[in-house]
Amino acid sequence: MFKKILIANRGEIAVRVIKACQELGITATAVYSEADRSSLHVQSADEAVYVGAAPAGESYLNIDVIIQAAKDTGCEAIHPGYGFLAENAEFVLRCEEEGIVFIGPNSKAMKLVGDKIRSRLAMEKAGITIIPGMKGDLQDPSKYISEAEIIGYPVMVKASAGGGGKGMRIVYKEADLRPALEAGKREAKAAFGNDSVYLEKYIEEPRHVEFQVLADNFGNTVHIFERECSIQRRHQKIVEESPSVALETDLREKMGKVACKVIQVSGYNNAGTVEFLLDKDKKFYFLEVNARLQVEHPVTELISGIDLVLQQIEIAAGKKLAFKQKGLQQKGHAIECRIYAEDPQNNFLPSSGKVLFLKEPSGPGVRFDCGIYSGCDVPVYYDPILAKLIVWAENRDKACRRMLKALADCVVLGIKTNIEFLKDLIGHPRFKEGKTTTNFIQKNFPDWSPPEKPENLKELALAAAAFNSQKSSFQGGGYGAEPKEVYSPWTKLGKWSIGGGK
Amino acid sequence: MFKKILIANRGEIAVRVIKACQELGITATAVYSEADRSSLHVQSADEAVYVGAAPAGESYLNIDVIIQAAKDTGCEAIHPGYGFLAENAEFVLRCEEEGIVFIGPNSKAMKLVGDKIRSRLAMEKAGITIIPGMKGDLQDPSKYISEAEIIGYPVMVKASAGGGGKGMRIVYKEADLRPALEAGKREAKAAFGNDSVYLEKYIEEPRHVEFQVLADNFGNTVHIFERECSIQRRHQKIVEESPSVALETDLREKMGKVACKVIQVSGYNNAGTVEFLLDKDKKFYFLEVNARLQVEHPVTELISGIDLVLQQIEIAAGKKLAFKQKGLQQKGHAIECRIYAEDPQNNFLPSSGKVLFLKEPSGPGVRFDCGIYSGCDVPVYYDPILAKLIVWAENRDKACRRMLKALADCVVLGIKTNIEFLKDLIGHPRFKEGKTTTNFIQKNFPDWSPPEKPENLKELALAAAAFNSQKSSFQGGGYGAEPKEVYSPWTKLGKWSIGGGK
Amino acid sequence: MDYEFIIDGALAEVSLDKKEEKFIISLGKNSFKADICWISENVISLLLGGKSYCLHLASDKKQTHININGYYFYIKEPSDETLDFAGGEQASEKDALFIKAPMPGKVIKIYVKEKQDVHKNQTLAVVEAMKMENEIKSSLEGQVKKINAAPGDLVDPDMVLIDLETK
Amino acid sequence: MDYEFIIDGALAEVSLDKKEEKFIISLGKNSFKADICWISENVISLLLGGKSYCLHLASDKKQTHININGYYFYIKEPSDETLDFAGGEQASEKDALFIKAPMPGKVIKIYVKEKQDVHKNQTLAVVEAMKMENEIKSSLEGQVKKINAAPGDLVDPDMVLIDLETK
Repeated sequence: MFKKILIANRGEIAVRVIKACQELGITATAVYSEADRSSLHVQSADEAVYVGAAPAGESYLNIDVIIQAAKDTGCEAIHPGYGFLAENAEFVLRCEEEGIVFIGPNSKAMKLVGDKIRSRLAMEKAGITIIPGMKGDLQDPSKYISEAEIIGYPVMVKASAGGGGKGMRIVYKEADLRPALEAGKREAKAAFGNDSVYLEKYIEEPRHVEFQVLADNFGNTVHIFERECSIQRRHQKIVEESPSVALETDLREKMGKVACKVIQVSGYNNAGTVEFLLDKDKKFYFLEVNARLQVEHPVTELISGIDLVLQQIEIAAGKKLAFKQKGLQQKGHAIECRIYAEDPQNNFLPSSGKVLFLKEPSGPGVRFDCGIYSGCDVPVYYDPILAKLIVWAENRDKACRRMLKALADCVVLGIKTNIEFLKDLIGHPRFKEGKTTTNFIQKNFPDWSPPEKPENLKELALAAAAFNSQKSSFQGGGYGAEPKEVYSPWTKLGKWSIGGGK
Repeated sequence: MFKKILIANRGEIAVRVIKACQELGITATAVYSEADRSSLHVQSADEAVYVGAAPAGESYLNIDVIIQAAKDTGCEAIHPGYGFLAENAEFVLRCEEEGIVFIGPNSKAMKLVGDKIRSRLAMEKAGITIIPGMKGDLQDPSKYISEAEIIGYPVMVKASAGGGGKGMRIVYKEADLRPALEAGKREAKAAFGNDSVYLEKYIEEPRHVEFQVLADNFGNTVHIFERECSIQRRHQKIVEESPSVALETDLREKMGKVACKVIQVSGYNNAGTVEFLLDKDKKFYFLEVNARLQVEHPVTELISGIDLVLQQIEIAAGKKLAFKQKGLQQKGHAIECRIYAEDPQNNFLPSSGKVLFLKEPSGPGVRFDCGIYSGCDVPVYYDPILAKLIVWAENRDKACRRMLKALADCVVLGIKTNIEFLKDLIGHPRFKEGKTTTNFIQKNFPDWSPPEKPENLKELALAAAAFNSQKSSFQGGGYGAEPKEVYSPWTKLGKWSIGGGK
Repeated sequence: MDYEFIIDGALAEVSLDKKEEKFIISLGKNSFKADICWISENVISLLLGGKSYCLHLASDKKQTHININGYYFYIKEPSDETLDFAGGEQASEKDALFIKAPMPGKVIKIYVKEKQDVHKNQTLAVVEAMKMENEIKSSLEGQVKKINAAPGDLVDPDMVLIDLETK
Repeated sequence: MDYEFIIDGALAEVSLDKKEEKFIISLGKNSFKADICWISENVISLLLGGKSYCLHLASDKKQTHININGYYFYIKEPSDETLDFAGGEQASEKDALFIKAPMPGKVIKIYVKEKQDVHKNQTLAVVEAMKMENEIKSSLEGQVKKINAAPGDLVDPDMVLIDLETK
């Protein structure tokens, strides 16, 4: 087993991986940019290395600096989290060259699945159903126009190098294609350092169903069932769950087998996710492989009892999978909600700034993977994901109730978040019925505004503001102490003496 | 289903039950004594009723006041938690008379299992092996002496009315019997309002293994496997786990069947626990039935996926059990550590006062059932349990690692706790080997003192005290703001005008 | 004690009186007796007619943020600026001439030049924050008077990126 | 800046100097350069030679409570009282004459009367806290001088319950 691992990421996923390392007795080395000195992942880690200025390109995306940090601190392996360098084949290759274990797939498989066009070709050849899409060269803009003609509108512009909705655009007519390509390329460049994009047929009202897969270095491959991630806004997943209400045992087995085949065809090892679109007639199309730990991995952990980060580390350390497909079980129901720093009332635009107060939800069956704390700054530079709220319960109905209670218990003051929106979403009758297709939000929340607030609560809010003012007055404008507080923790201890005398 | 439930308890268990009610959409009504106005359970509840002065006898143990509170607020049911009135047959009878559903067993079963002597007789008659012990009358002190002769020393003094180690004494010779009886009676009176005690044979170095049982109102009984609770100090459980390392499948099935039989013989319904002693030769003896939700119930919830509080409420509401014995499964390994307000360096004496700071542990597989918060007061009047830390992992070894990490992540400043002791305990080689008998602490920690602190951390602690002093100086003795804090949340908003003018 | 606040864009009055360890809260015709306990700097426990409310609150320069039972409220102190909005239409038309970023972020592209004519809904600039690009459009027909930002600049929602003028 | 503290019953000196945004911490011969960040009122993040430490701290009237990596430290300011203990044996024998409760709690029983002779290890009183009874024993032979508490009283560890005198 490794003695020391560098975590090349920030936020909640860095904290999650750091905890996993520490449980295993592995020293966890964090990296941080100028904007992140006071971030939670730096506090959680055993070691921390400064890697550059705030923009990701100068720190978290800077391969040379990350590699140097690993070498300087004697890390034997690097866990990339998701985003940043997680799916950068060049980085994986560099790790291989430097003799540092990359906790993820080998560079060859990464390169193949990372190139959406090559991987689609490989899958087609292996007899796996894919969505009709372009296969040709990517340089000439005019070629996109003719490809779109062949595929038939609507088409989707997608980034070759990454996922997460970055760089995606739906185009309904030729006139909109060029601006969509430009914007997509720009976003792709910013997110993945690679501006290549491609086109595919846009399937309307499908479900997004993906399979979690583990493959060790000895050719053993298992899938750990599906996650349904149909609830998306701007092609960004918001809510994920397992099991999917759309899958019967037979279809699950069939799709799981195809997912394992995709992984084997790709020569892929470590943890990965095979994404499918499932249409109304329950036909499924291979979309792509996400060659990383997914944001939504906890959903799978809760229904299977398998710790995916632990598995990633053990596989990377050369261990064989300790279980077989038959031994795996999907139990109960898990749902994840992503808590984003965004303002649903201001067109879901990002909301950065100071978190004045955070109350973390907790309780039986509640997990909160969190990257923030009361008083922290949310910088403008990085992904708006603040935390993930994941619940498990015996069945979907109970999981929904648990999620609603946990969302109400999760309080973030100071910046805007999507928590109120999520409450409306999980509480929506169509969600309860499982009518979750990828256009769910567009259809059911075309123009969301916060629910009418009960008048009595509004009155209490005003009373609270008055108490607050009153308190300030009593305290002469300084920090208020509770009425019960007899002594201030800040007034005591440690007299100083000038000049070094005793 | 009920619309409103009164929770006749305080602390972490009240918070746990309140959350369960709220998830079900049931209004949760808390009760609070004079010492508990600012306690967490009052904040968590939907309603709160003042029930009297701080001493439990004048509030939480006052049957009339609790019943009146339920009637005044229109509660259809009362959940008693553990301790206080949870196993008081008189209270259960009163609820039945008043037409309030008691969420627990019926009064007849409660009376039977609550009377350790009658229940032992009933079990003996039903062919269930019990520990040799007294059967006779309890009034005359001299009878205890002759009973002890018959049983043979060492004998154990136990409270007839309750559990949790309250009123328990081991007596090795006749001379010590009378003082032990007196002390036992006093403690039993204080804890349960009933001073009757009895004697039984003291079995040395056994394991304490108990079975969780659920029985609905239609005669259906299932057990949800065992918990091993051998790690005790002063007959008070500290660490509990499931599965027990001492049980093989055959023995588990056998004991589980006996546990169900005990419940059926007793005419018991709702959730209960059947306690056994397991000796070195794997012979097991029925000890008693705990007619309540146990402190350690989360251990069972984590390995089985069954929410016991939810089951309690559904059974009390007249629902049939939704599962059968065959459908239940014990998965992975769960361990619970009880966080007590006590000072291990001051003979484990209770430690009350103000919690200056609390950091709750969290992460995958970590559950923290907590009754305190940063700034709360821990009163001298009630049980010293502050919180319970429960972890789940794929196997016992991983669960131990996870527990060690979570204990290190759990910070309580201001009052003393047993956290450091628990870390030493879980990390002890004999614990890892599963050599957990009830004398584990006596044997392995006869005289515990905190581990040697690393010299470099001591230096950092001194540095921290210096930073703290420096900060106070900068701030002129007031509350310190972080260097980054530009504005105080207390200086703004709400000018007041005297005399009601605009 | 009387207080005035702005909530949901409207002025509201609250008055607090202390009576036998409890507070009388008066809002217009309504009046409640509340048992109030400050739990910490950011948490108030309030018992009101048997009901228990847990209020979370925090203030920054602009407002007090309050959460009750999962609902969010934003309360400001009345000030000259906030009272200004009573001016109505004129103010909002005037505002449309000052093009600001919708959120803090980095300017990616400026599509227009000074003196250039712009039509309604024309994209003027792109600002990126948290890896999301957002187009800033003109809400009226006019001409670019002045450009105050360049690609690469970090901007705040208070900063005017582009000054327009009506023709 | 120099500071003096009592840790583990011993006097220790620390000195802090600021240099290029970092702190130089000096303890005796040892000296470290640390990057310090106050995370909140109770949390300090400290980077020291590449290692990351998260320090939790809080102070009450008596001491500062500090937790680092799960270890607890209690640090006091030097005072006349704390320096007194250097007096040694005499002080501790004197202390034995003042019988105090080991923890805050309620007096359940007083077993002795004024003027009564007591022997070493004799149980003098029982104090209960959090449902645990604790016997208070004499650590010397002597006589009861004065009894300051009665059953039912709530007592603090600072309060003298019984004054003894040596014979």
